[in-house]
Amino acid sequence: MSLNIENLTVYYQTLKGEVHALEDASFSLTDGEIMGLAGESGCGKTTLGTSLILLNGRMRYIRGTVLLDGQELPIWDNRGMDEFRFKQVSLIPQYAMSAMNPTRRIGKMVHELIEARHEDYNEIMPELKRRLDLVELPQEVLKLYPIELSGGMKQRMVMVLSTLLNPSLLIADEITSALDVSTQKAVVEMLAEFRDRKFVKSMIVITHDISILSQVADSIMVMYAGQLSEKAPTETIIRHARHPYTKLLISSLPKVGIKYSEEILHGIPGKPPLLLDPPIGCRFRDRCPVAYEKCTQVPPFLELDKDHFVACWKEFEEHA
Amino acid sequence: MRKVVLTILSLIMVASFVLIGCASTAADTPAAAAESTTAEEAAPVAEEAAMEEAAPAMVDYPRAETLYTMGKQWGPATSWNPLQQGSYAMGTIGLCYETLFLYNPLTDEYIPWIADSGDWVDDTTYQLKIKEGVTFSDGEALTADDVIFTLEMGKNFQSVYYSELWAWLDSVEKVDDYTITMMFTNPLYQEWANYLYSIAILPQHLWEGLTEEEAVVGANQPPVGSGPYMYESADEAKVAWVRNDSWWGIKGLGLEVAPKYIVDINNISNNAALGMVLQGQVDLDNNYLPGIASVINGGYGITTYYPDEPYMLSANTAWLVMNLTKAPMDDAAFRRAVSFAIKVEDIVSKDYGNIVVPANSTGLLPIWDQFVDQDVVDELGFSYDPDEAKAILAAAGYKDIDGDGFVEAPDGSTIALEIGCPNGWSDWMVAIQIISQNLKEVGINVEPVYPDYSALTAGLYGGDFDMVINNDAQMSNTVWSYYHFIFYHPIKEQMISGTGNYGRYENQEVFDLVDQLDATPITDVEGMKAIISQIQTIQLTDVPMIPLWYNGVWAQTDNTYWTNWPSSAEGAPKYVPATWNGYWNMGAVLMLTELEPVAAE
Amino acid sequence: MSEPKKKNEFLYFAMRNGKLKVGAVIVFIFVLIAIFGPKFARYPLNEFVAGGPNPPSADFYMGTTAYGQDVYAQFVYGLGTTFIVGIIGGGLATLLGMLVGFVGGYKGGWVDEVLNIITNIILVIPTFALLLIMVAYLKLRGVLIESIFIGLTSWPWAARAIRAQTFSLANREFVDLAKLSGMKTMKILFREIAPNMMSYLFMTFILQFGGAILTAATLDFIGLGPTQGVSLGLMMNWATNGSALLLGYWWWFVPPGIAITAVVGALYIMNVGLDEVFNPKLREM
Amino acid sequence: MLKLSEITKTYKVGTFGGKSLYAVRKVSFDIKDGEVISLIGESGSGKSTIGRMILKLTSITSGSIEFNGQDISTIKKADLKDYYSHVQGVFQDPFSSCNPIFKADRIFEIMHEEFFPSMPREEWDEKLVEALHCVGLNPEHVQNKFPHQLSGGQLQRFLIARALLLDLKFLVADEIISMLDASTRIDVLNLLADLKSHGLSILFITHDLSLGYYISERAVILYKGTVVEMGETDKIYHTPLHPYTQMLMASVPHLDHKWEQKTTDLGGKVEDITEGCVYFSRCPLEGKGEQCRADIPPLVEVEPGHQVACCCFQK
Repeated sequence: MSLNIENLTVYYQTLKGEVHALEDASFSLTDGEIMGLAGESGCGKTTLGTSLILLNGRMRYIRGTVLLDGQELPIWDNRGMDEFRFKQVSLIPQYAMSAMNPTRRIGKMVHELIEARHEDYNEIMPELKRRLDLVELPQEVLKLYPIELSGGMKQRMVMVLSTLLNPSLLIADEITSALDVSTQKAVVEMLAEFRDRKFVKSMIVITHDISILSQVADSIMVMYAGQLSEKAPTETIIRHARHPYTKLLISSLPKVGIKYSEEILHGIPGKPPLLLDPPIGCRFRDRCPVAYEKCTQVPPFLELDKDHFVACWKEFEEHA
Repeated sequence: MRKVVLTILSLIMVASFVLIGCASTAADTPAAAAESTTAEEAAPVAEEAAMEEAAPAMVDYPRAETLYTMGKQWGPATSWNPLQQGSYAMGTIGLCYETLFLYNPLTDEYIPWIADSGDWVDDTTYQLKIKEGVTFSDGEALTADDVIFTLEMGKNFQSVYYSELWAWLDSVEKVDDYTITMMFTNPLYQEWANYLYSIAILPQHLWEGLTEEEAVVGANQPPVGSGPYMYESADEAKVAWVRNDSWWGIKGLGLEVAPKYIVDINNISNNAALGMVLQGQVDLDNNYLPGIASVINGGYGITTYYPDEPYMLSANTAWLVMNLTKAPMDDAAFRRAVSFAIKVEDIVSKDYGNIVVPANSTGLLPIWDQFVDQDVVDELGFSYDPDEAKAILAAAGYKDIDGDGFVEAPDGSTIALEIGCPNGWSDWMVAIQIISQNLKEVGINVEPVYPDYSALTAGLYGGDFDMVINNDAQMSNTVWSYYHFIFYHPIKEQMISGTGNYGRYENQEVFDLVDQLDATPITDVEGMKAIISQIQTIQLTDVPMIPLWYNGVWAQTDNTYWTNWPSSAEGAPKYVPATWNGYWNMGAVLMLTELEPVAAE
Repeated sequence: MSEPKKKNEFLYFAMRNGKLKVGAVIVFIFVLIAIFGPKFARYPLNEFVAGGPNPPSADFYMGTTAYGQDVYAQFVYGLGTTFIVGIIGGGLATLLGMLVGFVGGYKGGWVDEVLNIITNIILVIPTFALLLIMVAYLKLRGVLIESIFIGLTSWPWAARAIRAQTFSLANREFVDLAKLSGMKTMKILFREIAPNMMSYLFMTFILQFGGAILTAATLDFIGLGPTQGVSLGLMMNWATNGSALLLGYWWWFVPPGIAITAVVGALYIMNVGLDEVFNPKLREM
Repeated sequence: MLKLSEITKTYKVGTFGGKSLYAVRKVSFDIKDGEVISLIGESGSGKSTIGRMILKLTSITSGSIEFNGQDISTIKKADLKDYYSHVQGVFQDPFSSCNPIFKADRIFEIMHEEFFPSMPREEWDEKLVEALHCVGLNPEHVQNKFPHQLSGGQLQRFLIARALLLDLKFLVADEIISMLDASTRIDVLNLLADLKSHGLSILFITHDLSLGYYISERAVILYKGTVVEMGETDKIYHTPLHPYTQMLMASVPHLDHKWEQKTTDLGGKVEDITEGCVYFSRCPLEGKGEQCRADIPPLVEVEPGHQVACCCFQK
């Protein structure tokens, strides 16, 4: 097991109180696994992703353990995490492209980044050049300013950078959402290639776009309102989802080949609950077509079939 | 959001105390905080917290052997050239270069220094004997040649400040290596006596061959003189001198100067100086320190020349200079009315806290008391009397026509005058506020203005001003220098600093009297008095300038490391404790021979 | 739904906003002191009524300066000056900034370019250098001149902010929608853009007001302020020249220091409060 | 109903406006009554500009747009309101479409004031409730709220309801789905389709091909301001002819099957094309030649209802 997470709970501090953004998440990732993490905005997927590398000022670690390659990540300890970041676990944040300092040449930025991690820039240089070649970025890119790069180029640069030290785990947060379809595809394919070349052992790809995940992910985990709903191999999620939310979500996705005139898709009625004071039990309860009394208790995240985890009382019942 | 508010609040608090604590130079307005409404822009003010009180480093000199002084240098020293009278570094003349005589104004004594003696052989011949064994710090002997070389530099170079001497000095002749004879065409005894203790003797072997520009404008760094101290170092913050242990005076005069080092620290502000004095970082401070009276009795170990009011010796007279080329200041009656209207007592007590004393009607410093003709003063002198002032105004035709509470000139024109002093000179700023208030009380409309120093002096020298406070004339050996200041002539389009008569008073009769005084031997006290009496009659009748108060020889002495400072106490040295230019050779250098180090454990 | 009626809405939220209330009350108190304080002054302004420094007493409410001037009189008159500088300086800056920013932001094109260049020029002119030159030429400098000077030099910030705001508003989709509703240009300006700007202008004014006060205090403090009259900054300038801090005459510099801090601080707090009142999104924070 | 003829939009760029940049170049197509046309393109392809030109929010540099036979550039200010009572737009960001300092309902107030000033309050309220129901909103849940108190989906329907208050014939829907969450976006899409079946014509501007496919009869593919291919949706999607369209289609992430070929075209720096085929530099076709570099290929009909602008189909 590359990554093993138990009961990870992270809240957000706001003036009005604590937002229960991530509640008792337990799951694991095998070596070489690309896991897609999907869900609507505000479901906690970004919280989950970033908490594995850096708790920002408003995030508060509540409980849970994170084991990466058998070693516990002290995610509550900002200092302690320093030795893991970038080397063991790396993140491509949302809007990474625009996060580059526009006044620094890319090469200089890379240099500083490497030094900050106490690595030798010159030692790493040949590998850096090899990887630039791999993603078809000219080496001159190091002499350019971020502003001179197109969106796709920047995204590739960020990817090379974040995986340069061969981290065990890479978290990619919404890295395709601002890109055009063609660039999107290239970037996603690159993710798979990085995994294949063992630049990274495993990956968590966060996105709201399940169809992108279907192309690249080995498994997909669906979250709803801070809780894990379902995790299974990609094919299983798309064709044989068991959680009612996953089913509804998948069925609401328009795809080429489906026309309104031929088949009307439906959305999920209702709104996600506010996580400031989340409902007890299954948080999807209010919108769930099959909810019943039992759902006022929090369903555990159980492995119903091999590698297929679901958190739904109804499913447990039927399975039993 | 709450955090932001707190941050802003604390920033503003800091900013405000920075404002209180020091002269911030924050230019940034907090601006219209563009998109963010959090106003982080308040921060720049706080960042400007460049505390000017930061004390200069004082680690290089052994404290017990070093005399720290302060009060002369306003800005880094740039010149060690004794020919640059106004701007040479602290101690250049006195510590490094020496004069033929010293003059102690407290005892009215000429003390032979390089000179052994000097006598008028006849009315036009002065014979000077100089000491044998006088040497420059490079070991070369100082002989008659050096003295002649120095004096003749005034003949050769027009821009040397004593070149005027040669208008009435005919020649200087060497009798032997230690004897010189001066032949005068028209001896001005008073002025000559002044030159005797103010011209520094230069080493011919080093100055010979310099062009006029090199000699007069050059920085002369490092200087080589005959004095008890040698150049040590200088930087942005200080000037340092080191004792010359082979000074000729040890044998020649039997004197030894006590401090091994003298370090003069640049002034930052009077306010900062006070802080340093309170912390004991300065042994002799010659700054005007507001509120010093409360410090002297505050247990800081700080003493002054007098233990009580006025604490300080008087150094010069602060005058109200009026522009006589402008109406109504061209009217002597108006000027006399002004002289009666000003309540100098208020300035002395409220502004200065009694560390200065009111001037007498003649403006002559206390050291010249014997020259005040009391009969003339009794008849023509003035004192605060607003009714008298109003009466004089009324008699001269000044009336309030338009009923605004201020008088109009006899011709009906309104009077609206300004009284100025340099901005930031807080004691004078308060003084002119008081004067303005006094004058308004008698119906004269005068507003205080505080232009920047250079603007004010430009106006003063160019004759573009109404009323200004000025104290350019310092104490000296001769009362003539004071009348020379008041009645300076000939009047020029553009006056320069120190000449005097900025109000452009014209009266040939008194000009002649002043010249006559100049030509009176200094020993002829009665003859001097007779002339001075006539001058004073004219002075008090015409009131070209109004004497206000005597500015002190601001001298705060700290007894922590050095004692036996000059003071009025019995048995204490009687010298003027000032480091200002011109004061070392008025006896202050002798103060150094009297100082006693506080034994270090 | 107990939502208040639309007209009173801002007032409703304003009344409920603690920051705004606290800020306004502080400013109001100082305004009252500035207006009515002089009536209670026992001694004329700047006259040398006492023999020297006196701590606060029944006779001198706030003590006297080292020169024996009544600190209370200086304080209440100085406070008035401070508000005048704030209103004139801040008002002028806001007005100029508004004019330049609004025209530049809405018109765009070369008009904007030219205005932008002017703004940037004013922005980079070193205020202090300019002031030093002015000091050499103007012997008499009053509060009015100082206020105008501050107004004339500090508007670029406002102009930039207002320009950006106007520009972003003019390109907002709700403006498009208003156009699609057939609203006329002027109506869009006044009904759609202006209401969004009003709060902004108001806040800009508040900030410029505070900024002008602070600038004036700074200028006064370092001796570049008015040569006539009295202001809180001048008081502190005099206090510093008189070594009040070292000699322990705290009553001389503490009141003006606190007043400036409190007024400017209160204005900023008000600004934050106003932001919340005008911006519904922030009301719930 | 709406006919675009060779419309072009250029912008002056450079320090002194010496250069012109084409945002839209000679775009022609028409939209019939009750038809939904998808305008598909990547960001910067000029699709929003076309929508804005139809809405008269952006001026047309050259070419013309006719609405029911009338050139809309000739509409006088006084008649503009009449035009807008038939042609309306809904935009990408529903929050930005509401004036933030007012309640969301104000957009209806404006409509009342501008288009139905004489209608009595009661009658108007009825009309409004009807429109809200029509877009699937419960008036009680959405009235008297500030925009941020509503969800994106609610607000977007709100804005559609605003348009429905009028005698609407044509709607420009500019990326109205992209900011909505997966679980609600389909409902808004369904709403549009439903309106279409009541006779409304819609220009559906999107970058998401699956959305375009779901709702429209015809699709227009735009690349760098130029129409590269257009025609019936099925044909465009299943037998794309233009290399750009082919590449797009190959890049669509399908839920049910994986991408077949690896992408080689990563897109380089953006360059300015003033002559020749806009796709020339990225075109992978063997047959591309000097002609493609020199001439702008016109749209040619290769089969009924399917036009493409590519040299390879010029015969």
